[in-house]
Amino acid sequence: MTEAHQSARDQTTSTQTSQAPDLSVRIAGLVLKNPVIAASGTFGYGREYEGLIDVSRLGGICTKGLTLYPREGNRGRRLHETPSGLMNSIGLENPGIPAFIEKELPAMLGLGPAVIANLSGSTVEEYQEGARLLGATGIDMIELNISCPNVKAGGMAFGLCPADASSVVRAVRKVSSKPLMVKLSPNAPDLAGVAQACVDAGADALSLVNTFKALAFDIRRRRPVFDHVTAGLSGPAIKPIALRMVWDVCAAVQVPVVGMGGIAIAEDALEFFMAGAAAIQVGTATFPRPSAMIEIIEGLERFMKTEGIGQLSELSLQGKY
Amino acid sequence: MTEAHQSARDQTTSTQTSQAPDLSVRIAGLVLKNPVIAASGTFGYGREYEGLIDVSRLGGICTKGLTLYPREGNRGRRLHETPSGLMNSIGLENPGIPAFIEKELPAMLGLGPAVIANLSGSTVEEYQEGARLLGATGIDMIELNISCPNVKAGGMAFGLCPADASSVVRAVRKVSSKPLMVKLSPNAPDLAGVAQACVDAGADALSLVNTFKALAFDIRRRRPVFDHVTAGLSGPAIKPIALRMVWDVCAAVQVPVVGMGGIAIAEDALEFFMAGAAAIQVGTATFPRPSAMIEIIEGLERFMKTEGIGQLSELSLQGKY
Amino acid sequence: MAETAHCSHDRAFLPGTIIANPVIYEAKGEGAVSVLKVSWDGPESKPGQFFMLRLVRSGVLLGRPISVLDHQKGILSFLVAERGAGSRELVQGRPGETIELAGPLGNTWPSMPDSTGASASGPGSAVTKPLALVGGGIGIAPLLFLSKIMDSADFRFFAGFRSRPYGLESLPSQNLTVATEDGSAGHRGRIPDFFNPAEYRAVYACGPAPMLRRIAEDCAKAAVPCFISLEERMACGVGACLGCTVRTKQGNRRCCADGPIFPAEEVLFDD
Amino acid sequence: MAETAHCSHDRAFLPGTIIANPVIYEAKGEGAVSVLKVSWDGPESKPGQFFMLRLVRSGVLLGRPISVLDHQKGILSFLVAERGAGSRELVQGRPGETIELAGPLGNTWPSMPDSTGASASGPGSAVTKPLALVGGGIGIAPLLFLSKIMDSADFRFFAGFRSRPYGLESLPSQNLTVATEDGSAGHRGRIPDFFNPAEYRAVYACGPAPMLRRIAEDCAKAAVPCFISLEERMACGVGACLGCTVRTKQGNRRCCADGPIFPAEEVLFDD
Ligand SMILES: Cc1cc2nc3c(=O)[nH]c(=O)nc-3n(C[C@H](O)[C@H](O)[C@H](O)COP(=O)(O)OP(=O)(O)OC[C@H]3O[C@@H](n4cnc5c(N)ncnc54)[C@H](O)[C@@H]3O)c2cc1C
Ligand SMILES: Cc1cc2nc3c(=O)[nH]c(=O)nc-3n(C[C@H](O)[C@H](O)[C@H](O)COP(=O)(O)OP(=O)(O)OC[C@H]3O[C@@H](n4cnc5c(N)ncnc54)[C@H](O)[C@@H]3O)c2cc1C
Ligand SMILES: Cc1cc2nc3c(=O)[nH]c(=O)nc-3n(C[C@H](O)[C@H](O)[C@H](O)COP(=O)(O)O)c2cc1C
Ligand SMILES: Cc1cc2nc3c(=O)[nH]c(=O)nc-3n(C[C@H](O)[C@H](O)[C@H](O)COP(=O)(O)O)c2cc1C
Ligand code: FES
Ligand code: FES
Repeated sequence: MTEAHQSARDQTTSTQTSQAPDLSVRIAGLVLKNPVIAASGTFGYGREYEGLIDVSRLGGICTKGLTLYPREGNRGRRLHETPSGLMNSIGLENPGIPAFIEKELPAMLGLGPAVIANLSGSTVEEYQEGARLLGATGIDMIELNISCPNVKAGGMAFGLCPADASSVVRAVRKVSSKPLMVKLSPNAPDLAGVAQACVDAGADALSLVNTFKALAFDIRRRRPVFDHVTAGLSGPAIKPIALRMVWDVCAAVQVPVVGMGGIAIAEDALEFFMAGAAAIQVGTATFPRPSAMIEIIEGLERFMKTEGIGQLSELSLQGKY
Repeated sequence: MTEAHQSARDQTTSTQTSQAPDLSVRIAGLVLKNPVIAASGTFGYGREYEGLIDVSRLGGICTKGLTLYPREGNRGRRLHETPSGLMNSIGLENPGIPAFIEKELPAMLGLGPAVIANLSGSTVEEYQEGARLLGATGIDMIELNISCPNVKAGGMAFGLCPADASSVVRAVRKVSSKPLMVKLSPNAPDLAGVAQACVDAGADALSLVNTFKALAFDIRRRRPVFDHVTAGLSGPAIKPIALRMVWDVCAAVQVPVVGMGGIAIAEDALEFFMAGAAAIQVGTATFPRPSAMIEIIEGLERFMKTEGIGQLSELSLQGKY
Repeated sequence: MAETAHCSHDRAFLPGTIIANPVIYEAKGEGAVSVLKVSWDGPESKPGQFFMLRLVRSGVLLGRPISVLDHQKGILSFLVAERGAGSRELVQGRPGETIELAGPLGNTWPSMPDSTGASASGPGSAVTKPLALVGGGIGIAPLLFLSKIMDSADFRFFAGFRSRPYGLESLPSQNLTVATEDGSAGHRGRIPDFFNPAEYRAVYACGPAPMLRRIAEDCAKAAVPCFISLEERMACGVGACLGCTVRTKQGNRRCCADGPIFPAEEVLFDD
Repeated sequence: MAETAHCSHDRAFLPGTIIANPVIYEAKGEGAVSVLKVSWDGPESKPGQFFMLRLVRSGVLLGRPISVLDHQKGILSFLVAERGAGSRELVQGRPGETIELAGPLGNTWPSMPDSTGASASGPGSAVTKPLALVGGGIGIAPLLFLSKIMDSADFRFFAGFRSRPYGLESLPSQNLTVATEDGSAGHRGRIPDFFNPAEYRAVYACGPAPMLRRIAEDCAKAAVPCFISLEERMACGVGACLGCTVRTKQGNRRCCADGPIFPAEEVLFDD
């Protein structure tokens, strides 16, 4: 754990002054200095946005999805903009966990925000081995990605039914004592069931949503835009549905839930806290406005001050409707 | 059937000239002069947009959702705009089928476009009695709404699982010989299963998607925007997901599928034809641009001309990916 | 009781061009207010009617309902106050830009009985009394349009603002009473405090809901006919979506198509 | 082989104000082209670099990557061609509007060996040969910026257009060769037809993919170093999303962060 985290942890015990509201949150034993986390796949390995924003101010950073073995990712078009949305088909391009640990992690640990390793795999064994390697490093948390819609084997497949989700979470839990957050797919027919299964299998926290399975055609070329036909939809377009799903999952489980999906401004983040989220992630919104997360942190602070809120958790409306 | 439909029917048998492409489509025995239909709940009873556009040019018009007994609809806020999307919680406000038949239908039948009655109910019996009454009128088709997310009893409940969907479709089929289209919910965990169940129970066609279950909070008042907490999301935001669902359902069933969800311009409509849709509906896009459907008809015509397409069905990519 | 006037379907959806859009009011913590002028080829408007407005280059989905401030020789004017993203865009629209307009929509202020008229004469009302036009903030717009086509002897205009007044230049000063909450101009306080309905043969009002409610109550007590222009969120603006419900004693009404002007006595105010 | 130059992380995300945006080209069936000038307080740019641009009042989600045409004394210039909704907005941005810019991003044209330089001297290359700057359509922009900081004796500029040329005013005419597909100016045909790589010590090119491919092939045959600036769809522009992959002989590269300028010989062109 870096010093920045340590000092964030200390802060939570200090009494809240009216000057600076206390934005710190505790998730699965890990204290974040604020609840704003860069979403996996949208913030590289933490340094790509240096120079454009003060990265050290973020609560946490999720790495690009990591797999045990290096992956080239998908061929063909990888991005397609839709109204207030972005479709992507990256296909988990990454250098593999050993190379990540060697080349990216050391610098990432020095940035300040909590480091959350987003872990994917094609088989339970691959997930397990990845978790074992990551468990021996200084990362703060594992985010188990069972919800990537853009790879053929694994990924989302594990997140679609409670039994599969359970098996991979249980296997990873066995080999890792790192705080374990499981990232859910909005494409699961029984989302609450998957959520509960993950918790029962040992997840310390849940995060959602990953991208929605979506489709686009290129009408000039008369073929799908993406080589894999479907791709994942993110961005402000999905926010109202993502928020509903976070609300449903918060109602279903007792562990902290990290909400995401289309959050672009502080007001969006506040809606997720009202839905019961313990923290939030921001992905797509960083692309057009690299400062989005910083402005969200500042906006949350301002809101807490004006409304006299001591902890963001006070905002939750769970149980009231 | 009105004269306009009759002449549209005649047109389909005429040979296609390079001057005016043939946009007519046949769905469940009904021929529409073009495949652009006003979506239920967004075009009133057909006359509300008179003066703003030439309503007679549309292929068809779906009525606001009708129930046997009059309904007041929901209290509180009914509309909420989101990025490229619209949430609504109207709650099926309507005068009841007898009043519709007496006061709205006669004028509606004179407009020109095919008249499609969107039918809802709380019980199988209510659906059945509604279908019986509508069956005795001049309407061209029944669109069975088993997917409205905004009413407590009935509506979406029937559309969420294959068995329930089957029972209501079978009951309505029994009492009505009108062409029967069933409107599916994107919130169904097993969409293809529901689709197949509807077809097995006698549906002549399917339409989708209805609105997505979504949530919004009013952060000033610290409560949900809508009295019913959740509401239905429509508009361009949902298009990429709706298109994927239409693609999936077209692959699963053999009956014509009418696609909708966020269609705003001719290019959007073309994507749905590429997904395999036989016709399309336009809802939310009419609000900001009443001329949207007219421009879509003209855009489809232009595209067919430039690309030398005889029938829109040639665009379907079903079976190729 | 006078009926609100329903107009024919002489309306259109057409693009227009912004010819001017000066900001006439700006204050800390409040949105700006501009006078948006658009050259537009559609049919004439009547006072009380509104348009659905949307810039072609827009970041919002829906048009926004805005009352007509004036409509002469193909030039439509609006008074636009910045509230959220949609109205902010309208305030920021620049000369030369294309804007799409659907309208004119909705009903108009009821036909105004002159001194010989009968429709406003209820028990105790004197037919020679003038009309009271009561606007709160941006709510002055549809009343200003009405005032422009009326004989100035036949109405008095009451305008209330939070702070500095705006948009009142067209009014003869002898017809005008101004109140501001901070006392920065005219009377300090709220319009209902400076206004006795009994002195008027009818009251037409537009503004924030609490103001309308208070005026409706005062008019009811004084048995003076009162018509209020209501605001609801709108999607279609033409009666098709049933999103803009106003609850009345006669059941649900659509603000856009059955209103926006309603007899105050029929409206059921929320909670 | 010269390496493309990677620059420090001296960059910023800051709003700027449009100070001018005249349309300089318009033709039926093609989009308009404008010269967008923005006053901006961020760090200096180098030729070849680009910015992610987005108007604050925008109907699209993402910024659009646009090459720097010039950057002097706090004024950034861009040459913007209308293709789809995003670039159309940029062409339509009006003076006074706020625009947000992230940049400068990406690498720059490789350091240019002058007549005594060694890095471009391969087998058979004469060190006194000038550089060839080859632009197709809007692709001239990053090369124009480069030409402005070069000695005019040291380069020749080749510019190809579908029809009427635009944007070439800053170039000395003796340095310039123009070709148009319809013959409306300069040579009739495509640039690669009027251009012999062997006469140059290196070729820098930007434009449509088929043109770049052809030039890359011609340069390879002539064993002349060739650098091309590539376009891919971008979301982040900074290397974070992996959406802008360029396939190279060394594996995947990110167009935005590892490029946009690549040694032509390393690029694997698609199908
Ligand atoms: C018939 C009619 C005529 C109108 N005439 C004018 C006019 O002449 N000039 C003018 O400036 N405005 C007028 N309005 C109000 C204007 O339509 C709203 O201010 C605008 O739609 C707000 O949209 P927004 O995106 O800016 O705000 P939003 O982001 O939607 O909301 C911002 C704030 O405004 C409030 N608000 C939003 N919409 C409404 C609404 N419809 N009614 C009440 N409060 C709302 C919200 O509660 C919130 O506090 C009129 C409204 C109606 C229904
Ligand atoms: C590094 C870089 C520098 C660039 N410099 C300039 C410049 O100086 N001036 C300029 O006008 N444009 C430049 N472009 C291209 C510009 O970014 C695209 O034209 C723009 O993003 C298109 O967006 P749109 O919304 O207008 O079009 P879309 O609606 O996205 O697409 C419209 C059409 O443009 C094509 N298109 C869209 N994006 C790209 C792309 N990135 N590459 C190739 N084709 C595309 C599509 O295939 C389609 O035919 C540059 C691109 C890159 C990557
Ligand atoms: C380009 C891109 C790449 C992504 N890659 C990953 C990934 O590798 N692992 C993962 O769990 N989620 C990935 N995601 C999903 C995001 O982390 C996030 O769940 C999703 O985008 C919704 O949030 P947003 O709307 O704020 O972007 C990716 C999203 C985008 C847009
Ligand atoms: C205001 C509103 C009211 C609606 N009412 C109904 C309805 O009564 N019955 C129904 O089947 N669908 C109803 N819908 C759903 C639409 O018909 C359509 O399925 C949905 O909006 C998706 O299409 P769109 O994105 O083009 O609007 C309604 C939609 C809206 C926006
Ligand atoms: S806004 Fe649609 S009915 Fe009034
Ligand atoms: S655009 Fe994101 S990596 Fe290049």
